[in-house]
Amino acid sequence: MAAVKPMGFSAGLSFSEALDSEAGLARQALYYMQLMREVEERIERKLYRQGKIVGGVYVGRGQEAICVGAGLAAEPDDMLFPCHRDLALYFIRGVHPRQVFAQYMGRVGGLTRGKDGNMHMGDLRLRIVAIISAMAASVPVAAGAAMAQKYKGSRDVTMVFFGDGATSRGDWHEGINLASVQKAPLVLVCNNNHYAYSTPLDKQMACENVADRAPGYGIAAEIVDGNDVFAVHQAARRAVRHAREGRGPYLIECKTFRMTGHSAHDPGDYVPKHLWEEWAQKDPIDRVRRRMIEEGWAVESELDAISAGIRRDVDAAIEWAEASPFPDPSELLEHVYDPAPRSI
Amino acid sequence: MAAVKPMGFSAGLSFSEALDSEAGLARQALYYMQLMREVEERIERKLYRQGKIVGGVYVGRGQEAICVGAGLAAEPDDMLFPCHRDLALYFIRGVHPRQVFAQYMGRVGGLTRGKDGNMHMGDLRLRIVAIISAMAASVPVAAGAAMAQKYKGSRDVTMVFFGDGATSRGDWHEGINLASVQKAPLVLVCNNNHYAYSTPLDKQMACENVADRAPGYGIAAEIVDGNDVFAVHQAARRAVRHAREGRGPYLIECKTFRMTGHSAHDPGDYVPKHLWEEWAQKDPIDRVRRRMIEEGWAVESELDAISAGIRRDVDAAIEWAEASPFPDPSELLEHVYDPAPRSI
Amino acid sequence: MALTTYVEAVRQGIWEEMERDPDVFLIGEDLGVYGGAFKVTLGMLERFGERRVIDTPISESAIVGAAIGASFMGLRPVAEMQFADFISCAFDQIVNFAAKCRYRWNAPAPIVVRAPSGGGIHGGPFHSQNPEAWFCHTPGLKVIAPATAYDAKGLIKSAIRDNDPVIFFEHKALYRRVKEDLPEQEYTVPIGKARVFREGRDLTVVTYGAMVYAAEEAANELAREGISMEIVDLRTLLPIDEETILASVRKTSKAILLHEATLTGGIGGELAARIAEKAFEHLDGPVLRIAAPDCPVPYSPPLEDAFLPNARKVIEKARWLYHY
Amino acid sequence: MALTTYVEAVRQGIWEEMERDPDVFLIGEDLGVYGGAFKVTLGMLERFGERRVIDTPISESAIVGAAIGASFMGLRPVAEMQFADFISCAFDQIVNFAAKCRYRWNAPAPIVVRAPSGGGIHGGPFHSQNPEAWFCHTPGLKVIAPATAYDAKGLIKSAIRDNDPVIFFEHKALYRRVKEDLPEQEYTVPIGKARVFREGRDLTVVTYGAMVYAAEEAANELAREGISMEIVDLRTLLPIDEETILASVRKTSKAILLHEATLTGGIGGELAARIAEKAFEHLDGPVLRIAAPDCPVPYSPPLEDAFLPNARKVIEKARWLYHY
Ligand SMILES: Cc1ncc(C[n+]2csc(CCOP(=O)(O)OP(=O)(O)O)c2C)c(N)n1
Ligand SMILES: Cc1ncc(C[n+]2csc(CCOP(=O)(O)OP(=O)(O)O)c2C)c(N)n1
Ligand SMILES: [Mg+2]
Ligand SMILES: [Mg+2]
Repeated sequence: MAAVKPMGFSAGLSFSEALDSEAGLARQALYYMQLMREVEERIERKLYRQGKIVGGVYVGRGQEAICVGAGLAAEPDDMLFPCHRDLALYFIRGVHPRQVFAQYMGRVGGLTRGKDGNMHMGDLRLRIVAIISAMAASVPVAAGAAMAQKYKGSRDVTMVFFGDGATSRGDWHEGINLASVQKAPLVLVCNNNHYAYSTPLDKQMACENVADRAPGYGIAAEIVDGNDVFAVHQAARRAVRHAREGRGPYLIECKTFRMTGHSAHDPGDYVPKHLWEEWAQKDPIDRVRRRMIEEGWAVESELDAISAGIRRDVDAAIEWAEASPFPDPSELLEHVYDPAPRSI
Repeated sequence: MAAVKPMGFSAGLSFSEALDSEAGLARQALYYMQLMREVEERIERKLYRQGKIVGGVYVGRGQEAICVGAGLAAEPDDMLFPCHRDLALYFIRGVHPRQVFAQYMGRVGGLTRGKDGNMHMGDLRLRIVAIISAMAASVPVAAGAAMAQKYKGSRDVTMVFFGDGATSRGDWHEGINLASVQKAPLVLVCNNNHYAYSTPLDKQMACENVADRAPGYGIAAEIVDGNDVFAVHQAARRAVRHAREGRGPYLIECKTFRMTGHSAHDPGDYVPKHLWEEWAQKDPIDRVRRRMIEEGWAVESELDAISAGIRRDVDAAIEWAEASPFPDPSELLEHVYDPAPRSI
Repeated sequence: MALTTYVEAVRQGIWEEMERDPDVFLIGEDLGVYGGAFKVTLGMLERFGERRVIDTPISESAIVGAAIGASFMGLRPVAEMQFADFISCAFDQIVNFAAKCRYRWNAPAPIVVRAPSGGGIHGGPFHSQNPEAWFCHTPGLKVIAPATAYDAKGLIKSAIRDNDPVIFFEHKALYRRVKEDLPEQEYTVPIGKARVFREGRDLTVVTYGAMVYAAEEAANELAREGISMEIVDLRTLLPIDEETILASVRKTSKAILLHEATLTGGIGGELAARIAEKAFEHLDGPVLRIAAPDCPVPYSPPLEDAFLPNARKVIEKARWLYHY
Repeated sequence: MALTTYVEAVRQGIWEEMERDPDVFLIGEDLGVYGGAFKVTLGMLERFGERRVIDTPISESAIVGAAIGASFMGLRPVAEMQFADFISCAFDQIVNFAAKCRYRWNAPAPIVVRAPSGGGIHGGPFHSQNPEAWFCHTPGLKVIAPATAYDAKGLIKSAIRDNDPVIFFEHKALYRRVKEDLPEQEYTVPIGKARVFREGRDLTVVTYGAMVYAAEEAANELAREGISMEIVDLRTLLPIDEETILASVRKTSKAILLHEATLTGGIGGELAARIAEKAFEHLDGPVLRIAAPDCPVPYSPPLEDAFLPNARKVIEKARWLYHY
């Protein structure tokens, strides 16, 4: 599989290693996971508290392995449908952190020029569909994108991300069922972080795993450790291959934990303390880092340099975003409709 | 289990036998199945063609064992949510055939006084909820009724009917999932007649059985021969017991076949001929009748007399319905809102 | 020359677009072998194959959702709701997603959602509704409701070519009742343009869909009494062709808004508001509305007859307004 | 005496009804331990237990459907949509089922669906909408949108006791901004009655929800210029209290309809139509509407500020109309 061509925002990072080697994957994965964590920490713990973020803030802390592991298994022409804790997908597709900061701050430098906010962003040219706020509404849409890929006879696939909570929505059911009947090349990536907002799994579903629903749709599925970026990536590769081969949808359930409240205004104090502690041990970034050093793929100082590079990039990105202007009120009514309808 | 107290429209029929004996069940089941068949035949093959039916006509020919077998397993206080091929449920609850004819003809003698038509009827006093036209929309509503039964600490259960096609709707998924998480006493009866309108099963779902979806909700399920009223009834008894004992929802998938087009205006010519022929052999009424005679539970002349009684009852019912007036236009705006709001 | 029915006109329009553009495809329930509940897509499976005529499970939300997703990939999906009444099952996908994509992130969602609507067929509360007002209150959508076979064909073609999401209401009672001579050559009808269906001097009725014919019947009757009623057929309900409406009302000085949908919150209110603001100085009488009363669509004929607006009701109000 | 916020008023109203009637229960997402996204149900789990405070999966359609089913059994469900924007996911259950049950088969469905709505909190296109007009076009529903803490409490209590399905919009921007002295004793506010929020002579503004305060601010400013503006707060949007509206307009002869929802197809149209028909002879100027423009609710502050109607916009139009 060809490696995704990443941006490599930090000048110090080289992406020469292919994803096919574990060492190569580790490097890329660590980079994107760290970048995601750094950007989200700044947003949640700094900019939000400084009142610079316009709306709500939802982060994927502790879950970075999922979007990174899966996202790196997609090729540039594959369609991505991120959910609200999948920031790294944007970076993998070449969105610059400064655009993300500007997005959160409602500036024209954001992907939506201030029309929408925070993680509600997308760009069809990058083949990323903007989040649909209604949980699981993206699943039928992704099914349609996958059906279109098949319609056109392309070998592309579509990857859609969602949480455990989204699986209770009717759209989730309708979308997967349609995709399956149509044998559409759809990869379904569930981040099962055990909570939907304050609601624990046992109040959301009476089966043990989200993957237990796969047989009801006649689709392939597997369960992976969502905090292990290697495991997620390998599962995603299997899933992508399956979909690309025309064998229909494939569901990956990634077991993980949300290491924050639901959003920046939620302390998450309904979560039993011991769960925080247990899952803190499984931090996906620490794990990759440790493994890289153990395996001799990198030395500590090298990794520290990468982290430092990310921090510098992020500093600069924030500066750029803060300098990006707010949209002019005259833009308010732009793009409600096509300004120049196709001549008919 | 106490026998349901039926109306016995035909004077000639005695319901002294309890449902607990197979012979007793056979008698009651045969009666309701034949009554349903006779009423629907008159509607579809006579009155509709005579232009006396106001709207569309959907019948349950060949599927009568399902609503009869399951309906006879419910007690009078249990809630029923029929679907559009479950006419006998109304008879079991004491609705008179003349009310059904009047309903189809849009007369005031119908259950809805002409406000709604055909099988879209219900009566809360009889604990039958009117059909909701959007397929599967009844499932969350039935879940709520079952939750209320539990809320009140009663031992009642709710039984909801739907077809294979309905299982593709988001509401089906949401309703079962909620009922299961809430361990609500909900019995789900699926008539899998292999078609939704013109759409065969393999275009609706990629799993083999509707029941394959049950594990995804953590609910009990079984598959039965839907043309065998004894099998359906026993399954329904198990389901009702399960629900009454507080063990949550129970799904019964009844394999059957729609022995008509989707509705009276659909010849159903998309159905391969051999399927009609195969399933005609399995007619649920013939089967009970044959068994009763074989087992010596009844002699032919006795059964013929019952059939004749039904025909007479139905003749009279049609006459009554045709004499029932159309609603007066002055009723148009009645019952949009509560005319006498509870004083507050 | 053979007359073309309204239903056949829609069918021809879709057919021609399918021939013209390989990216146009159909998605919905029972479209293929069965040809759709109203036979609008009859024969299309044979001509265009399963790839382009997709029969789905009963999943309105997924039908619309998938259409949106496919539209992002450059396809031109034409989705069918079996009855307009079931569009409420796909409501979120339409109003919260399709309508906002272009605005939010500059992603056009050029889908068409076809919805057979309207009463007069004894369909009862679940098979007779006219839900267009919900969508007219949803910026980002276009809403169409043709009254004639000519417009039905020309507008479905424009809808398929349009770069924004279009909700296309086809009135069931017109499907086989309306028959017209259609041009041999290809044509389209522009979205967003109303049409003066009948010229008149004394008062204006603004309407659309099946009610155009109620207005016409009334106009014929009124003409005998010397009352000359102009009829504006909106054709497109969103965006509203305010210009044509105001021009007519400024000319006649009197306005009646007529629709089959229920009164309160219906499109008549929107039109009345625009007239009461922008043609205020020209008004020689109250702005009147004629619509179904505020209740579900009843099943039984005497109730449905009482429910539906008709020529008689138009004549009464028009007479009153004429003499005002 | 301590002032009560709008959010606390809703909470008190629900609490009192839960105490009064054991058949009242709550169903929705994150109501229990978390107390609801806006903390309206805080403490209710502790007081009333899991049986009566039901946290559900993310299933808006099932929440409303289950509420309807429970209402058939004699219960009084109060369902919460986490944001009004997600009510579109439950749309079919509300408009096609709940609204029609009484009419179709005489089965009342006394549910309350609470929906925190409105902008001004930088929520963007998915967390700021005012979808009330859709429901006002649905006979069989009642629709409520209180502006004051007093009304919020009194109306939620009436809604819970009402025998018809009620959609209850709570304006998020008012939750913590509005604070009032509330009576010690129990009270309810009748559904279907508007209120003259401020008396005036020269023109009438009919509005509701957060816009009542924009109107008030404008009225204060205009008063300094000698323009006396009456403000009618609808409180209930369906059924509409036509009498109070018409009485005010007949008195002042000039009407402005003001709402935060987008213009086209909004409730302003309905009100304008009623005024243009029934107070026509009393009008001394065009009927004006002030509403958000026809686009999704944007996120970035300069855009949202430009989007939302406000006192300044009211002042401008009111001045113009006054001098008309
Ligand atoms: C249809 C709908 N209802 C409610 C919400 C509000 N909401 C936003 S995120 C969320 C929880 C989502 O849980 P899950 O899918 O598990 O994702 P997670 O946040 O845990 O990653 C809720 C209830 C929503 N966005 N959409
Ligand atoms: C949401 C919705 N979409 C479409 C329809 C139109 N419709 C009525 S019955 C039917 C087929 C139902 O199939 P199934 O559930 O298998 O029941 P069956 O008729 O086979 O008993 C369809 C598509 C509907 N009633 N509701
Ligand atoms: Mg989760
Ligand atoms: Mg079926």
